[in-house]
Amino acid sequence: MDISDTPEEAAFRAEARAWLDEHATPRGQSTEEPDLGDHVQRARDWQRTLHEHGWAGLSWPEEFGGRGLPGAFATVFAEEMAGFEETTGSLTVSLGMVAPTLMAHGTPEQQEHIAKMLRGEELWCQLFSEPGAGSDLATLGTRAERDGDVWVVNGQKVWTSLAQFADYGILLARTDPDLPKHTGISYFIVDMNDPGIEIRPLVQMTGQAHFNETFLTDVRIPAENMVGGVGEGWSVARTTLTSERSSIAGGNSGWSVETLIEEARARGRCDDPVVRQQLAAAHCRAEVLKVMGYRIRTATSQGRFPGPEALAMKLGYARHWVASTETAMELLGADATMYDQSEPWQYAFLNQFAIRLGGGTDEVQQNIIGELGLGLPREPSADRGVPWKDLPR
Amino acid sequence: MDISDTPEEAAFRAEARAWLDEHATPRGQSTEEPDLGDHVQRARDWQRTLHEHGWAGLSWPEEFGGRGLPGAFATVFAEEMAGFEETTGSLTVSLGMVAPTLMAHGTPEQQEHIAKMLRGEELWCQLFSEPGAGSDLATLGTRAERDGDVWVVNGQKVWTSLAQFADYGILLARTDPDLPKHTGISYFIVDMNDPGIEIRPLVQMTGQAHFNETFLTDVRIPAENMVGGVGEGWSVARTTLTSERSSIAGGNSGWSVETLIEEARARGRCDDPVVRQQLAAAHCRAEVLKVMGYRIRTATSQGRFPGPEALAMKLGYARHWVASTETAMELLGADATMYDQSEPWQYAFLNQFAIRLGGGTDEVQQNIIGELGLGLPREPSADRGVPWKDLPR
Amino acid sequence: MNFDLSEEQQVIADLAAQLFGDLATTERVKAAEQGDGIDRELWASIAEAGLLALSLPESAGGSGMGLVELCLVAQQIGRTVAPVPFTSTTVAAMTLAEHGVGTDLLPGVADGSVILASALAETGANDPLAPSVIATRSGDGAVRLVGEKPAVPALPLATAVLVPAMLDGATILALVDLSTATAGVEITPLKTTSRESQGHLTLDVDVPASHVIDDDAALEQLFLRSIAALSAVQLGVGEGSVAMAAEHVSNRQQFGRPLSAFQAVSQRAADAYIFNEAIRSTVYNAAWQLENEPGDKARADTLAAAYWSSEGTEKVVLAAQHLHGGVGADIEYPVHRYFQWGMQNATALGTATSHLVRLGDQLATR
Amino acid sequence: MNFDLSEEQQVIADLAAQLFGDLATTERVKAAEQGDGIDRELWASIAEAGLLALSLPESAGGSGMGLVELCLVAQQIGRTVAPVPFTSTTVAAMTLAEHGVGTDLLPGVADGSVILASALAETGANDPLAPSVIATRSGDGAVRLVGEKPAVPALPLATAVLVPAMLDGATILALVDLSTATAGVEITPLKTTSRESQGHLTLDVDVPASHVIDDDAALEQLFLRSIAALSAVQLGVGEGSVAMAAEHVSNRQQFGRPLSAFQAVSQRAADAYIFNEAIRSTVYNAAWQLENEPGDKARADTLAAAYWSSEGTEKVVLAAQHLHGGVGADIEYPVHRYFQWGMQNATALGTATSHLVRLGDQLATR
Repeated sequence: MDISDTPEEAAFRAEARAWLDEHATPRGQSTEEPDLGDHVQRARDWQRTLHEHGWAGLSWPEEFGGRGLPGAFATVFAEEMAGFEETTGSLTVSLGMVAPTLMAHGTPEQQEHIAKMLRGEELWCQLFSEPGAGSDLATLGTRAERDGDVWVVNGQKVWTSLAQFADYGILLARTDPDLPKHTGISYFIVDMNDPGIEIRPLVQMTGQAHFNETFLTDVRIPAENMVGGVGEGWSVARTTLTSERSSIAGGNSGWSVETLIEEARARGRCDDPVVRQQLAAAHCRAEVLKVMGYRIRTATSQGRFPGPEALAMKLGYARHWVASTETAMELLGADATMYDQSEPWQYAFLNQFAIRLGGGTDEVQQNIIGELGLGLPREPSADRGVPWKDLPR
Repeated sequence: MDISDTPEEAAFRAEARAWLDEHATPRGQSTEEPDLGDHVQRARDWQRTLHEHGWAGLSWPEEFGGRGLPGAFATVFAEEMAGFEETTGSLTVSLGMVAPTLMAHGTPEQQEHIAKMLRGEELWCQLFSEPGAGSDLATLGTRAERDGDVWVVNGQKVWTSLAQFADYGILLARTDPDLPKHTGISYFIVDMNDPGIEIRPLVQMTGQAHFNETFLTDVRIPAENMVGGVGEGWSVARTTLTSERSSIAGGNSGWSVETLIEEARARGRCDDPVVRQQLAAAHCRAEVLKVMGYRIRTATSQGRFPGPEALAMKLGYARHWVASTETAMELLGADATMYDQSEPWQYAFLNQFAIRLGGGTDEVQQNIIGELGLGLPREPSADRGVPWKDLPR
Repeated sequence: MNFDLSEEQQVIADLAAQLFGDLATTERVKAAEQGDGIDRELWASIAEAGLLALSLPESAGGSGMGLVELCLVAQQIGRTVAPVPFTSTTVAAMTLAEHGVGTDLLPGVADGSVILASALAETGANDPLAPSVIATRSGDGAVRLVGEKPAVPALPLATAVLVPAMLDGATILALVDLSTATAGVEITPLKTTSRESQGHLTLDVDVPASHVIDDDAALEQLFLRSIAALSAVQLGVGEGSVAMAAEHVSNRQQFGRPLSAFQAVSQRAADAYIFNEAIRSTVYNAAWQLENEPGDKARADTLAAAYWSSEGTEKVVLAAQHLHGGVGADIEYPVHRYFQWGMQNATALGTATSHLVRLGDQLATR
Repeated sequence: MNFDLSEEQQVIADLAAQLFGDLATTERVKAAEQGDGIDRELWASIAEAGLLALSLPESAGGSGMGLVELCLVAQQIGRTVAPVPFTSTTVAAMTLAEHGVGTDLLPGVADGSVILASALAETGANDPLAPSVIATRSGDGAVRLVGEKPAVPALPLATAVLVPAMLDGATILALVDLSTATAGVEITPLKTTSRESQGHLTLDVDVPASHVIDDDAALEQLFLRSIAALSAVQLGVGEGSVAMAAEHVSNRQQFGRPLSAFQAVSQRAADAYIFNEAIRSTVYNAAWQLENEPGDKARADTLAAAYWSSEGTEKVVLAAQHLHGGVGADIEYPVHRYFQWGMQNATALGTATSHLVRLGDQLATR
């Protein structure tokens, strides 16, 4: 057990830091632009810069344009990045979910997208959830029917992050309604410029339209754009969803316990013992996430899959987010209720639902943890083996 | 809406207070005797004294030896009693559960017990739970078989409060295993001196043996000791269980927020803002219970059954108990871990499980509240309509 | 002792429920949000129904009722998230009537032509009982007010605002006229989370003796009544959000059964229900105590109500929003308003923590 | 960076797990509870296995390892609620070795013949860093100690006790010999919730210069190591109680299915699991930091571990006990020991709140 950097990690950290000092903006020195389109464009630009200077895809295999470094190096770079304003958050679906899925399950042609994501050229979205299929994603009803060399897709997706900016989407659709719900699903790559796709932005409490409804009408997808085989969509999707959970917990939140303490200090609240206690609690929560990160990083470096404890990360992150932004509201006093999309704490507070719901609700996470962490038997499932078309709805 | 006493209530309160000042011991002036037997005896003695002076069964009908006063008067007396050491807590099963059940469902002969309970002459226990039937009480398997004029009972009960001191018990036993679980149960009065009854005290963390295991071997119960008809035991038991929940929440806890504040003051902790915050939180919890009491008292006085909000009382009381005794542990500092059955806070802390489990677990209460308070559909039940003998076990 | 509403009170509660239920529709609430934060048509209807005059003395054309009745209306406002400055106006009016200051405004309160504000929130730790505005005597009982007040509800709509200030080491309330543009009074409209109309007030102005309530106890009374009324709004907010959540989880099917058939869902909803009942109990107890037996106990009871309506309603609206899952994320779906109102009110006149600290100070030192 | 145990550390963890798993049976734990709170046979086995010498320097016959290895053993003690004064003895021994005081005792620590205690708890708010025992110089570097110490673990069993005291405005640690009856040293055995051996210490005694650690930093170091080791015990306590609860709820049937198939049960168990992982992470991080990079960060990290192992383990053992329902109420069933240990350790060297307050002071003033 050794928590410090290896000499190689330390050298890499110094190199990363020096490059960031030269190319990135220290936190707190820029004011966040409320316009979502600008935010997305800046993420693409930053990703291109990272790529140009050899900082993109650090732990990705070289065959996909990565640098093939151990996972620890990617973590070191992320730790150093946390002190700067720039973020590739808008590319999370592309880099954190689609790329790993295509690496594992894609055809060589499909994998050609990966290099473009790495350069910030392609932005992807995820067309999984439907109005009737949220936590119970496998009941999804969007239909894909074979017509010669193409699949014709009809249906409605929802909570599609950044669909209005996306070049491509990953899509789950039902290719056989006669099979039980998990087995009749296939996984597609869809061109978001297809004329059959209509996007309706959904405005959230933050005032931004991060999410969208996506309507698919006779969208024609070439057969070679299926990822995995017919009916293998659910198992391909598991790769995507596992990646999603770790992406959310590893994300750049735009706030930290340090900024919370700074806020308290700036408002003269640091002498209040009750406030100090809340700041300390926030620190303790962040500490757990940091060390859990060490554990996951260690497992990955040693070529192991992280244990079930890693599942707690996303949940812990969501709870930390909720509790810490509540503390911020406490500190803001009468200012807590002022909001016009530019105040970072109010934005973070109002954005908590995106954190709690993305990648599966807290409750779904707890169920999985109970099963995998403690070996508890599953809840009885009412619909096992029932053909999808016969499910009650 | 008028929260103050009516003139009649105020006069009654003054009379009660004057009598108590003369006959009872103000709180904090006696040290609690750890011996459970002594405690039980003192409860019987105090009940006899209450009865002799006309303070017993205040709101009970006169036909059962009560004074037939509105429920509000019983509440007024309980409020005044709270300032004194004496308690009839050991008679809760007798007075709070058995008596109301016999009033509602008993034969005239069975109802003759009521007057004896009122005089503290009879102490009753409740033989409901079994090792295999806790939250799912209706699966109980203690058998009662008819043999001419008597029922012969065999089985095992558990968590029987004060069985070792009881004169009589109320017993649920299965009279027909071929019926579904709720419908094959009957309700009996059993003489605890029957030679077929063996009692094994269970020691709890408090060091006391409040609970017992009770083994019934060929216990012979005369047929006239059945309460309600054959197979009507579950509906009779509902009266008992409803009474149990309100008894627990209405109980005399041996501590209060005032004594908690006193403890903080005595230990010089009242200047600590963090401690003050915890004391205030305890006060706020107690305030809810007090006003909920007003609401229930109002409903009862107006001849209504209290609404589903009353179900929250027992749960709120249990949560208040847990949180406030935790605060006490905080205040006690290094003394928190010292325990030899005589320290009241440690006792109350260790006794929390009795509060949380008695009358149904917190979770069972929440389920009922969801159904009755919010009209949420019930969880699907796997065993509806299945004969008891065919249930998995 | 009788905790039930009287017949007269029940009539008011029913009237308010019907009026707001009928008129404060989602469409009209949305229109007010996009406008100046008030539904003037609804405001006129409330006035017409006599609800604005409920708690005014009969001498001022009111019905002579009190804080309990005011809370019955406030609760229905929360339940329908109705955009009207009811609590702001009526609580301030009670103070004016009681102290015989600005009584010429009261008929206007009753008929809806006058909106009143109280500038209770403070910058920093937001302690309304420690006002930062400084008053100095300017002769003949008149005072000069200098300072700022953040987040004053209804300020941009108001005819006059009650401003707490420090005068010679004690607190006063000064009634500042806003009906005509006055040099030294600056109002900046604010954008709020809940879209409630609020303004920032900057003062450097003289107030005549006739408009000064020079009574150190008046501020605390105004504060306690204001948090009681706000807590009643919170009760309605909690009720409305739980009703919506209960309906959603009873109807939405996942894994072959309604969401409510999962204990993780039903038990969270049950806890929200329990919080609402705690708030209901403490709010009406507080309103009754403040009205009928003012003093230390009423103060403590009101702080307890404020604690529950901050802490509890926050938990309730969070639960209701969470139980809606993705459905609630879209602001076309109305549940988010309960969340925004609940959270805003939970910090407006102090947070759950600050109410606890204040109450703790009282308990520990008595 | 590698958070995995080294091969050597893994051997120690496995050895400890096997040793305590085999020997700390419920029967023997019960026997120790009814005796003087120590299982001497187990203690001898630990010594024989070399676990008491792990963290002693090689010069004192030890293995020269550190706090991480000590915590690996402490965790297994918690997991089996084994009645042995391991953390008390080994943490004090590290301090003695480091400061070259009482080094004649160290061979006895290694072979199990010497038990050590540290008198960290204080009366009142229980702040171990503000000792109430007063030391005065009595010539030649010797000091006279006057005062009392409550709740000293292992005191009735100990050969010597480290006593923090105030000397001229700074803190010292004085090693008080208990091997022979000494006038001015009074030990009153205490009854504790967990049946751990503890004593109350009353002092009015001279301590020679050779037994005084006159270094103001020594107390905080002893405190931080003690709470790290205690947190490792708590980790084991949490693990043991959750394992027992998971087994119980997976097996016990109610309403026709195992309890664990109810979300109210499974989600509470899942939360307990999450707490344990939080504690595991922070405890081993703290132990490593204290050992390898002592300073402000290590201090904050250790307070965070102490917070989680108080707050978290308290919640874990409450959940485990609660999930056992009535079955756990009978002390013949072993789960209650986890509850009693978990609760006792959660307050022994400060509560979750006091750790937070201490950490908050550090964060707010740095």
